[in-house]
Amino acid sequence: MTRSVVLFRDLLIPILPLAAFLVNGLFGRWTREKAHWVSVPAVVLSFLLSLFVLKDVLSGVNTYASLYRWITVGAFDVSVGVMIDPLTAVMLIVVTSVSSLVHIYSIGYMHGDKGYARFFAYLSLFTFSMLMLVLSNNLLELFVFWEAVGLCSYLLIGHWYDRRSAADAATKAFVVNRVGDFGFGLGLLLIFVTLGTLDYQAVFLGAKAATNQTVDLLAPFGGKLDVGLVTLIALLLFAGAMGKSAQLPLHVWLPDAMEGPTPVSALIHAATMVTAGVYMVARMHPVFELSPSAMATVAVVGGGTAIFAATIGLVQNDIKRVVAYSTVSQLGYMFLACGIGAYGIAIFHLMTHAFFKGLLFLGAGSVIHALSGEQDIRKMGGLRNKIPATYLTFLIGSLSLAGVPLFAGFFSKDEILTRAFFAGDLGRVLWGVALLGALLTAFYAFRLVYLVFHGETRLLPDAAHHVHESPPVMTVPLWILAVLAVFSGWVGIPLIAGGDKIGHFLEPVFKGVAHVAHADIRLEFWLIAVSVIVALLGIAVADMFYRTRPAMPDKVASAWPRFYSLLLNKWWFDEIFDWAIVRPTRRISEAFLWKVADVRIIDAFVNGVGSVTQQAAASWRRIQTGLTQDYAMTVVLGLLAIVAVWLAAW
Amino acid sequence: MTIPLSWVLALSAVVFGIGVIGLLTRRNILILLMSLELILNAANINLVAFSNHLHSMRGNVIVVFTIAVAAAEAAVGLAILLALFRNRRTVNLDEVREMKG
Amino acid sequence: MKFPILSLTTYIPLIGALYLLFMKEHEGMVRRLSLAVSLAALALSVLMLGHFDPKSAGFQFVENLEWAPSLGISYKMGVDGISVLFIVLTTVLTVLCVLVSWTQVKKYVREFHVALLVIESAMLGVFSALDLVLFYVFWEVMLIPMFLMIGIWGGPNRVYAAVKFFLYTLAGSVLMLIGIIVLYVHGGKTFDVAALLQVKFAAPVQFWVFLAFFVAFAVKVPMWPVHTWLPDAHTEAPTAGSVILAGILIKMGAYGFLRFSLPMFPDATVTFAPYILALSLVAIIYGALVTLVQTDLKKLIAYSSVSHMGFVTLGIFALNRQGIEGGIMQMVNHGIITGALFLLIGIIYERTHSREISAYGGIARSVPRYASFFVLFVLASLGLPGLNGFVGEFLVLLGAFQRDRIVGVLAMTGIILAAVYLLWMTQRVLFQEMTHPENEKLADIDTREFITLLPLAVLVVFLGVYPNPALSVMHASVDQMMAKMEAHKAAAITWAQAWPF
Amino acid sequence: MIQFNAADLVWLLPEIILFVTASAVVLLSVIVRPEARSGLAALAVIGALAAGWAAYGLSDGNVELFSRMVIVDPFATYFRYLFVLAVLGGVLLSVRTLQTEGGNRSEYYGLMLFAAIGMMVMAEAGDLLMVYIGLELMSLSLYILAGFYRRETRSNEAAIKYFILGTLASGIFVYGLSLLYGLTGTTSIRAIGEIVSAGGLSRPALVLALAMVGTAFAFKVAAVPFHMWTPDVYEGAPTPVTAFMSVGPKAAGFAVFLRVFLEAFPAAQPDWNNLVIVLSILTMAVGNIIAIAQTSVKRMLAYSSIGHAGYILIGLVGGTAVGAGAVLFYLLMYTITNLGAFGILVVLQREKGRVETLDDFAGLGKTHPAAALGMLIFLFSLTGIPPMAGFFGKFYLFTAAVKAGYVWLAVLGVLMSAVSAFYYLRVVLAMYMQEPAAAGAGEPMSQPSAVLAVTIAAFLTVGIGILLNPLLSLAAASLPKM
Repeated sequence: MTRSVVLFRDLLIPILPLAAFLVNGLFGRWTREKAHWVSVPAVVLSFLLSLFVLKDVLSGVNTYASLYRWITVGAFDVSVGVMIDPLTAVMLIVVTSVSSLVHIYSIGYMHGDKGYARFFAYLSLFTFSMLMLVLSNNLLELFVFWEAVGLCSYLLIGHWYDRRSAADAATKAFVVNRVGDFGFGLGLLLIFVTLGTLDYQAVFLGAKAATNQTVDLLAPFGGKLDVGLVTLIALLLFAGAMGKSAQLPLHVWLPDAMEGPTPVSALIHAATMVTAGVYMVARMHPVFELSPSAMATVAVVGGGTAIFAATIGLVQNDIKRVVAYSTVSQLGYMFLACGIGAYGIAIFHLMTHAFFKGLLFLGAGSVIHALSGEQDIRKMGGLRNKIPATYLTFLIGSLSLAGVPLFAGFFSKDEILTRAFFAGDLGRVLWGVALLGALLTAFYAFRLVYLVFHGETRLLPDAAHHVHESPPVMTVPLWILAVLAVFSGWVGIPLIAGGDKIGHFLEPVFKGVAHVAHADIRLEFWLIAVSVIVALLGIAVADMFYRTRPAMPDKVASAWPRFYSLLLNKWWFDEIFDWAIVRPTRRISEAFLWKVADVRIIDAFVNGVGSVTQQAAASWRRIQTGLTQDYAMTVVLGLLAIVAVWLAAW
Repeated sequence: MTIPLSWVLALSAVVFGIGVIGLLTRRNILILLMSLELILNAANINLVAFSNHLHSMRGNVIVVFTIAVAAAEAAVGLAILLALFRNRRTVNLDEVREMKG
Repeated sequence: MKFPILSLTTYIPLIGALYLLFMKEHEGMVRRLSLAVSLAALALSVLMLGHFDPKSAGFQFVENLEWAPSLGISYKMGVDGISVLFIVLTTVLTVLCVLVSWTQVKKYVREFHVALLVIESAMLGVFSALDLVLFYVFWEVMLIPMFLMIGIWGGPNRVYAAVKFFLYTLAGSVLMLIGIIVLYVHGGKTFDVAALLQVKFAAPVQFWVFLAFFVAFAVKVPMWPVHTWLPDAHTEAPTAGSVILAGILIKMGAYGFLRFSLPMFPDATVTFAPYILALSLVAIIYGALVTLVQTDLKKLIAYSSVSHMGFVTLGIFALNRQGIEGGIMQMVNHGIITGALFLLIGIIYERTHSREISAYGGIARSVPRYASFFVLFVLASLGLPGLNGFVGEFLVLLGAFQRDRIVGVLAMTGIILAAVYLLWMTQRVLFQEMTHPENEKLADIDTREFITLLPLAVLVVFLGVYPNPALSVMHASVDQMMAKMEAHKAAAITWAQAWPF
Repeated sequence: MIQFNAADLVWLLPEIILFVTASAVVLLSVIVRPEARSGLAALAVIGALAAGWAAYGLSDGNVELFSRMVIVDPFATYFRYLFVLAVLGGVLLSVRTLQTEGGNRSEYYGLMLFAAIGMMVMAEAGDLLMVYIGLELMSLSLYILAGFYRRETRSNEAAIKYFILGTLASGIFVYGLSLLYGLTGTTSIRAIGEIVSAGGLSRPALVLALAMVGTAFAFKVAAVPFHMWTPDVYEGAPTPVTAFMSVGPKAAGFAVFLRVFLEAFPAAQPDWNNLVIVLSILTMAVGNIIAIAQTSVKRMLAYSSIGHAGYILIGLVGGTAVGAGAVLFYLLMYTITNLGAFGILVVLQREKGRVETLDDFAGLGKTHPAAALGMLIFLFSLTGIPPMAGFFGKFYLFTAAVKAGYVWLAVLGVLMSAVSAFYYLRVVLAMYMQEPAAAGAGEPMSQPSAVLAVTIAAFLTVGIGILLNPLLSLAAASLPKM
């Protein structure tokens, strides 16, 4: 097929969901219950087309085209374009596949919801924005769709807008994303100002040339703090990634985002949108490569977030929030991989994570659906035989999350651990942290499984007999995801069947990356063994805590009460932010800026001028006594004054 | 013996002074009218003195005009005073202060 | 263009107003006639835009008649890349104002439409006048009808707001009158803008006349700290008044900077640029913070205008192509968005007669179409990429960042604050629980209101997705101005130069 | 000696026509029955128009009569037009009000015409004596007109105050005249100018004499410190008389100022220039600020006319030709607008009560929209807001000031007009933004002639922009020979 037909086919991928959004959005009143007949086919078709793209990319055909000039002002010339290379292909597959499954799942989950058409419209809009984000060929276009997905997450979190908590969560999500975008925007400006362009290739070349340039941060304040230009750019871009991918400290919005419907959590807050940050870091790896300190920061923040989120995940009692914190933690792992230069592995983990985390969320959704809205795991239990399909798929997902061998999670997470081990002494520290994280992950994964599915039911009697298995429209996607949660890992098996296929597939994209030499097979084998043992240990402890001796968790909790409450309250981050930022700004602007500055100072001055003249008028008016002789007096005195003044011979 | 010019000017200045002070201090409007006349006549003295001093008739011509004008003013002044008196039953200027401020 | 399109566009509303004034009072006819006249003006302005040649930098459609040669005053009209967009914006918003006032204005309908049309004429005149006196006449003519509009058809505290608006603007602009006269005296005894643009004014003249113009324009923009008239005027003005005020009137100040201050006084501009940038930053952040805590919807949007206009002046005085074109785009976009927001508030006010945010809550359920428009314009206002708010804002930030990094960083915080106050307001109005049961029965927007909002929605999306046609209109003129600035190698004026005595 | 030949009398045709008409009116008023007396008003109007036409006929004249006692030049012609306009306005506004208020003695119109003659004489005077005669003729007629409502105490009070202070001023003038005569031996303005500029005269005596001479005009123009009479007299006098009084004498005063100080004393200009600046600032300040405290619109307009005298004085500063042109042009704008403003007060007069205070204006926009619109136009013209006439007047004045190098004075003038907006606005507020007073005091009387005068004034005020050029060039052309 000719070039333009291929391009048109590639463009169809994002356009179809856009068309679905327009149909459902504008004519939502008519499509109403049948809205899914518009958006599901669109996204499934996009998935098929992205398979074609994968075939093209496999045969080495990358495309790079610009569609139309968006903004041209003097030297600033940005156009909307498309770029497809192996990284894009992988992302396309992941996004379209998970999105299709979530669309199908939503038919069942959102059945009977009064905003049904609106929900599917926003899902299609999200899919369009995410696809364009992945397809864009310059940084500004990336930024545009970066904020577009932020918008969709705002709309979808706030889907049940009449609930105060959902509306709050939506606003919080958008604002925290905007804080991240503040950094991202500044990065864009800095890039354009110093390198003169925003196009990927040109930026990479420009960055290579500008490695020695430094930026004096404290110049305007007279101080002297030279920071490498490229490092500064990398850090600013990473700030954006931190906001979008909910890394410490900008993670606060993701757990609250669970207020949205579960399919949304699965699609946006597990599989696709939150991984946009990882994609961006991977895409901009040439810039990150040039600045070791930036790489170190990414790795440390990733590692920190991984362990931090895992600790909170241990004690959460809301099924969705446990999975949410696990997402934050896994994202930490991906950034850790990027930080140590293993971008391919990070993308591999991103893919596998998308599948098994999507599965866990949809599974949790199915549980909630079964218990008609109940989300607190302390009120669940013993659902094993009541909803067997959900149980089995959820179990597969948990195994994959915990990193049990043969499941997808194991391969990708294990690869990250081994690469970390060989990445210098910082790598070794991070390896230790990651290992501890893996232990905690395994623990909370199975804590969930045991509390929800095993043991005797803590359900209220009438709720108990209502429990019913989800309809096939929900369980089929679960099964598909379960399959993917297992076999997607095999793509990356390092040793057998010609080495890790995804690594080779992504090789051309990350060719510039310094390749870490593998010491020797024996050491590597030991590393794999250690991570397997850690995973099994985690499961065993969870089994001991929650199945064999149920009293154990309370005893442990009461042993370190303050530590337990610390974790339960998410290390008080929300409260700190509220106390440090939200409340003071409101108090300052309310009490000082508005009431005092605006009203009491400026307006007082303005009204003051008015009243001063009025007082002058009132006092001067009294000179006019009404007595003719006073007037005559002023005439005479006036004359004398004039003569005197005139004589003073100016 | 001719009276030096300066003396006549002094006289006119004194008459002018009396007129102005009379105007400013006295309450009775009639007296005020008289003081106004005094002011005008002070000017006439001056004019005649200068006209004689400069040996030109211009000064005297002006005096004729001023006297005519003075007469007219007196008539108008008294008419207004009459109207005021008919309404207010007073000629005291201090009571005429309805409008002020 | 054969016939004098600019004068025609400017005076059609005036003629319509005069005819309305002397026509016998019949409400239906008055509204229809007013709509017809404003539509005619719109058609003419679009026709002119069609014939506008973006390549040529100089003034187009120039009309030049002698008005008072003994004083060097000529009746000169013309338009260039900088002002053409504002003319179209004026006519568009005025048509929408007529539409929105269809049911809202009940008393003195005739006088209302007369005032509205006279204001339109004045605004069109300001943007197309090329003679300083003519510019000043139109600048001041707008004061009287606007004062009456706020004072008569306004809200509860309208009298104070009207007087404050009148005196504030008058005090500012009278100094400009003196500036104009000093220019006349030092610029070769003429008020013709084109001629004055060629004159190289001495340092003291530039310094002081720039200040005189600055006072008038700063009050109009409004720049911090002379902005306190805006919240009062906006809250008390009727919907149409607020739309005109926010949409166009405050743009005349910034337009003045572009038309007069920058080209005529390059040295003074360079001298004062840092201070104005500082003031703009304060306006952005101060405006945003104060907006955060407003409880009155209209006052909230008014203070947000102070913040958004801070971006405009920031862009203009960044003194580079991106900044200036960003500033102009931000003006046009802000006019569309804030105009739409005020239309929305007017529509809901017509139903609930309350502007307090607390009176609302969860109304998205009862008025879904209204809610979707509301969200669209709020997103455009907070600068969501893909909608028109972003284009102007990003270019301004780019320009500011190029000029001074710290200024860029501080201004960038504006986008966070904008998101905070706008989304927080949207949440308290549209989402959350339905606190007031009577909001249950709110009627959604009818076709007339839909027609009023639709063009603005289309513009918001179109200018966001494909802004280049609008940007290309101003390239030539802005490049010419920038070239002139660079050629002049503007140097800052020291105090000694400014005060030679 | 003063040469006199009858042929020269033709140049004084306008004054003669007015004189004849005035005398006829006064005489006929005794004979004619009271009801038909308003017919005499028509006669007065015709006389005034005839005089105007005659002045137009002689407009190209530039001749000095009776050895420079009287100068009929474009300057004088311009003022002739102005005074005809003023007297027309005065007469038209008074037709109906006289019948109801103070008894219909028609010598009222005669007095107005005599006052007009006096003003014309002042404008044409080349000699201080002629100035004095014109001044007295005008003043005396106005003293009587001010007290025309004999039964009203306020009118009496106005008359007596005006009389006493006016006569004091002219007394000082005559005394100054005598001193000047003593010093220079002549009363011809140009001759005095030459002698003074030749120098050699004792400075204190000269300054005293000139100051005394200047007092009368400063008094008539109501410049501070001689302004005290204006508020009380304007408020007390019948409104049509106030209208006439606020325009005519002020213009005449400035005419003499221009004639004496620009034509005769160009050399001495730096001397009295600073004095004029001080006077101008004081007058603007006093006029505009005290007006804010007023509750009666009529009294407020009185203070506003003081303020306008301050603005006009700015034109005199620097003694430039442009300044003089600006003064002339501004006087025309001021005359039209002030006649209109007071005219509105007359038009709104009801059988029983007069409309004067701010509360009377409440809700006028609703009850009498046309009158309210008229008042709005006049008030904004007085403020100096375009497109009204006042703006162009002030604009010309401030241009003159800036050209003369007094930028700061122009700035002050501009700020003062901004302050003036405060009290003009209050009237507009009352009219449009307040509810009408509960007891509507009945419909105003139908006054066709007054309404006609006000409508013409309104159209002129708004439409001045169109015929701006002819008026500007007329003002610039009719300057006194520098």
